[in-house]
Amino acid sequence: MNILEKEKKLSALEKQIDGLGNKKSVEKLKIEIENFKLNEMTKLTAWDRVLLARHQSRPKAKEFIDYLSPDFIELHGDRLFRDDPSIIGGIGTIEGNVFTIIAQQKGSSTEDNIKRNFGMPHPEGYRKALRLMQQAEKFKRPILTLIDTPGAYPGIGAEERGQGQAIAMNLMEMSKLTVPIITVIIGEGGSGGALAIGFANKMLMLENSIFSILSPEGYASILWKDASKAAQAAEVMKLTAYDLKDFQIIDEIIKEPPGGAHFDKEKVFTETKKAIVETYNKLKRLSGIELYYQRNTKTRNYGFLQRFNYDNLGGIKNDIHKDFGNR
Amino acid sequence: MNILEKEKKLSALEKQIDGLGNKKSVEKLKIEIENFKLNEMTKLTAWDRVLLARHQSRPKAKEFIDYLSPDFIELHGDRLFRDDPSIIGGIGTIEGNVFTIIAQQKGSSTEDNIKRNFGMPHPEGYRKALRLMQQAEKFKRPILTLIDTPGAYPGIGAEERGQGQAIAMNLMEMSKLTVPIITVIIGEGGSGGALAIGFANKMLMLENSIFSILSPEGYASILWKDASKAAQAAEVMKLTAYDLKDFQIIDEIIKEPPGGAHFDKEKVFTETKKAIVETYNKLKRLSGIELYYQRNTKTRNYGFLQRFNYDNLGGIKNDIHKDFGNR
Amino acid sequence: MNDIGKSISKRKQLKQKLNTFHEDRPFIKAQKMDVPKGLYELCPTCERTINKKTNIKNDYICSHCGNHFRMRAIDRINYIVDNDTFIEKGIGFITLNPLFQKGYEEKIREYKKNTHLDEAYIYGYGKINSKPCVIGVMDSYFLMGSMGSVVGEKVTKTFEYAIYKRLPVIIFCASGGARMQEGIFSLMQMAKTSAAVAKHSKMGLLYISVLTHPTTGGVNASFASLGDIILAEPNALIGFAGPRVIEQTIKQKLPDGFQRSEFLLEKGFIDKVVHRKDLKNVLAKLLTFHRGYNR
Amino acid sequence: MNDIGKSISKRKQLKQKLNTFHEDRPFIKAQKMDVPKGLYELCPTCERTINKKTNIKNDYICSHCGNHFRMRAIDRINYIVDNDTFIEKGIGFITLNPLFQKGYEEKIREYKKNTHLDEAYIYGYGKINSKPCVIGVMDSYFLMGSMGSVVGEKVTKTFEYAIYKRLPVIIFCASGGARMQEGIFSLMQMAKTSAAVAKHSKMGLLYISVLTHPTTGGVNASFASLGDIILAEPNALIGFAGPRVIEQTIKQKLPDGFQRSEFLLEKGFIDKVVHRKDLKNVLAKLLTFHRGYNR
Ligand SMILES: [Zn+2]
Ligand SMILES: [Zn+2]
Repeated sequence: MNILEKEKKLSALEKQIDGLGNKKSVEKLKIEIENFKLNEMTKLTAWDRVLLARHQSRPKAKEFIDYLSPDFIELHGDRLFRDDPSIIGGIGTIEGNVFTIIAQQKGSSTEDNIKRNFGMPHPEGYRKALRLMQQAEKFKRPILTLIDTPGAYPGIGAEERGQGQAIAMNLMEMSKLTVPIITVIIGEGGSGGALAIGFANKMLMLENSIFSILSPEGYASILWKDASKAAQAAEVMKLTAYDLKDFQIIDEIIKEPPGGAHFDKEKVFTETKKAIVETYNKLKRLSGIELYYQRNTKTRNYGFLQRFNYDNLGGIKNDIHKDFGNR
Repeated sequence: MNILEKEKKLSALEKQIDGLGNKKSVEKLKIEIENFKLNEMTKLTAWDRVLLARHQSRPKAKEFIDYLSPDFIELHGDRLFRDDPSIIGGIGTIEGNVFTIIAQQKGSSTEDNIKRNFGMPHPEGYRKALRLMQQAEKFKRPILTLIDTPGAYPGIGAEERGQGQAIAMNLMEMSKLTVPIITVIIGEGGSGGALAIGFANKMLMLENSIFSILSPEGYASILWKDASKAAQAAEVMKLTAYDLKDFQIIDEIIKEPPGGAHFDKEKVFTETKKAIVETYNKLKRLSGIELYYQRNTKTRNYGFLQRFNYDNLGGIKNDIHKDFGNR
Repeated sequence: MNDIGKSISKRKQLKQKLNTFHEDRPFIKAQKMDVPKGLYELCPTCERTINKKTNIKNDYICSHCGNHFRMRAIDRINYIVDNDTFIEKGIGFITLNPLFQKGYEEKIREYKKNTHLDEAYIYGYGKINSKPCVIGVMDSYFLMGSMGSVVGEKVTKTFEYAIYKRLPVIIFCASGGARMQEGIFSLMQMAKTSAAVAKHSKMGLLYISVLTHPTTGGVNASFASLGDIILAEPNALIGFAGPRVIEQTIKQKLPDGFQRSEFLLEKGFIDKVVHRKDLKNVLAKLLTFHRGYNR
Repeated sequence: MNDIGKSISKRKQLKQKLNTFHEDRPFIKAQKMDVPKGLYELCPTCERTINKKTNIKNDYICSHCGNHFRMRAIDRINYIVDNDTFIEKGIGFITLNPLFQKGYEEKIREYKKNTHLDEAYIYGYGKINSKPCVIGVMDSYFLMGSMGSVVGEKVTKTFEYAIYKRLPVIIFCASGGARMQEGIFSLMQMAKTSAAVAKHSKMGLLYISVLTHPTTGGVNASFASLGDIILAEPNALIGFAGPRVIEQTIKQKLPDGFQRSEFLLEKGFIDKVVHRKDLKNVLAKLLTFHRGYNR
């Protein structure tokens, strides 16, 4: 039973309450529900988290921004080609600190989803984000980015207008910034599309959000030639917040209520705000150059590999060379 | 008789030579031709110069580049939307000095003219120019720009993609550069389209090129509601090299042979090269910051206006205020 | 006073002069304009007749369709700047006639009388919801708000004054483009004003450009498009080439809404379209976001 | 040797070590590859049969249609770098299996044997027409030239070595994208390599990126697209999303030439499409244009 099925069972149980007249049996059912929530809906597989990260009712970036920064002013456009509605950008205060906020926005309805391209940015979205980040740099303003995207958009226009170049440019330019960059992955963190606004000093993740090189479906279909093995793929891909924390790819996990963020949005918003403010309070003590180095040092160390120490190898060196080919 | 009509007469006279058997009369006609050239084809009205600046046979930017920098490598694209063929950009050496060269290119044939959009850039052309100029800045390379355009392109795509913004951005960013920028107007220097690559330390002009806020036709039709008065407009607009030298808008005039540049291209190329190298040799003595200040000071002083010196006005001040309104 | 005393006093004077930076700074308050002649006018958008007095009271917004009428520079200042805070700067410029255009001087003189301005642009120090800034306003009633040498000079001085005072700049643009009558000098103002924006920006200072109907030509292709933040009033015509010239060139009619604020918002060139009623608050908020750094 | 002598010699050693920057720099010359098995192969463009030996002699360019075949990294180095000048850097990296993928280690071992490389990328010091530079080459025969931790690390070290030596970088890209088997670590190499380019660029040094068939995915969306100058071989597939994925998403066939070098040249993303025969000369010329400043 995956988490969505459990959610259905839960709501079925909750509906039963209405049908019961007996006070005692209501009481009993309520306890049963509570236990079900705590025991069943907290033990989540990686695939469960994938499902939650994509959940229709999961709070979207705009809701987060509304809570975090009630005075947020949205600013539009890349000043080059188009305003991309799948990325929201602007300025607002979070607990008195002015932030440049950039977020990937999935739609809240079918119509909105089409407008937002299901949260998949086009190159102009990345370029808008970059413009606003460079503006933040000019005004020495910290940057908050919220990630929620299935990934870059595999379409004609996106390729024609150079999405690869746009993502690369964002990564290069973000590496140069001297203001604090805080990233929170709030839902799906899909591939280069997510990373393009995620080159941060500190990367936080909601407990049931995911971050991966591609979708589990894509992974299964490429490596195993079978997209239906997505659930299996999710398990091996190490895409959950806990896995990524272990790998030191992310810095902090923001807890969610049992069943996922949509069960208590207010709580999730409060926790997220707390985590952002705490992180910012630590970062703001650093100078611009320290922030630059911190972000770059962290990134420099990404990787899982090994290297021979030649100085200690002595005679083995030659053997290795033989092994490695006829050089 | 305007210069084009004189040119026709000249070639008619030259054809007559073939028909003459008599050696003496050939000799006589040759002298007549020579006199016609020197006397008639050097006295040019402003409108004559407009016609020459637009002359079909006038050497185009590419021919200049081929002569100035035989090892020129053309580089393409704005890295955003499109490569604009109406602007050529690249790197090459001029007498051993590596230059970034940017030029507006009119077509040499009808087909080529359509490809080059008659030398009228789209926003992506200005953005390509800016990219290459910023690259020149990175590598501390001097910049040479050749201007030959009727102006910006009044079309849908050009407006949709923000040609106003693109021109403005070029002006702002060019003002910041710390490398020498030398501009040569080789034909038409039309409005913002020309200026967008012409914010230079030194501005040179071929003798029969023009530089103006809009075409004489446009001027006549806007101010006099009669486009046919273009020739008259040309006279009052002060668009010739000599007028602009008087106004200290340009720095130097490069002489052309009688009848215009197309009568002796080689000579024009040589003179142009000489002028560029001489100008560069002066500029290269300046440091980056000096170049920056020189360019900006020059620009700061553009304008033809007067201001009261209030300190010396005494009681007159109040009168003026009355004159100026009820403030 | 002895010689030494004189010398000290002279030096003091000199120092004071240097400090004031601008040769003059008369404290002149902008005043409410007179009601223009005629009681009624036609709204160009909904084509209904409107009482002019009502329209003025309604901040030049059509009560029927919400069309934003053009606003005179002085009205704009009264509308956007806190009462009694505006101090006009850089006055006393005189427009000359470099190309000896027949009738140009007379024209200018007439516009001066009719608009109570000495050119198509005024600027000064002022406060918006108590936030200090430098405010510049173009007046499209003055020769189409076209940019000649004086407008270019004053726009440049706007940024220079703001640099000196370390203040943000807000400019309300409204222009038909370049001042043809001043020829090449008008064109060169594009470079001059853009360079002024660059200098101001280099100091880390904020520049908000507000595009009102119409913002075209040389103004569009220079300082108007260079704001850190670019706002626009609804349905304002914004572009480099004028729509009529484009139609003549491409030989077809332009689609509805082409080159209008909302169109440019979609095309990525405008940060936000703001209704005139909200403008003051949005500007004040943006100024607050940029007062000093928060790290 | 007395104690003081020992100490000095130790310090000398230490200093030398610090100076050399990389822990190791074995001088290994790249060698011409063996002729692959089978005498003939099919040209994918013109579908004619070609003698492999002829093809190798012709620098892997189809003698019928000019199609540029993929080139092994070692062949590329032999082709582009002056004889006896290439010194490989940064060897000895070992690819690990962070996600415990079944069969991944075996796969890597096999590729190592077949390609004579230890990963899909090698780099080193070399000269092109006597101009010194740092050259990196991806090998698409090694697991599609995909970028995992080792490739990302070596690309990063390419730029670091070039910074240390104040040399330009030339990288020949050829990659199917990210190394799926290494999951998130592969993704993060995009940020890491892009940051390395930024550091190198900040020093005012030149980086030329040469895109060969195919350059897609994570490599396309990082260092491959960040060259000061971006060259491409003719008809190379270049893009972020693969054409098959796009076709599945938009449910229609892609036009001919989509995502090919010439297409991207027109779209403004490539500086120049260069035929393989001209590549060495163009690179040498560009290097000359950037050797020292001329002011
Ligand atoms: Zn109305
Ligand atoms: Zn073939």
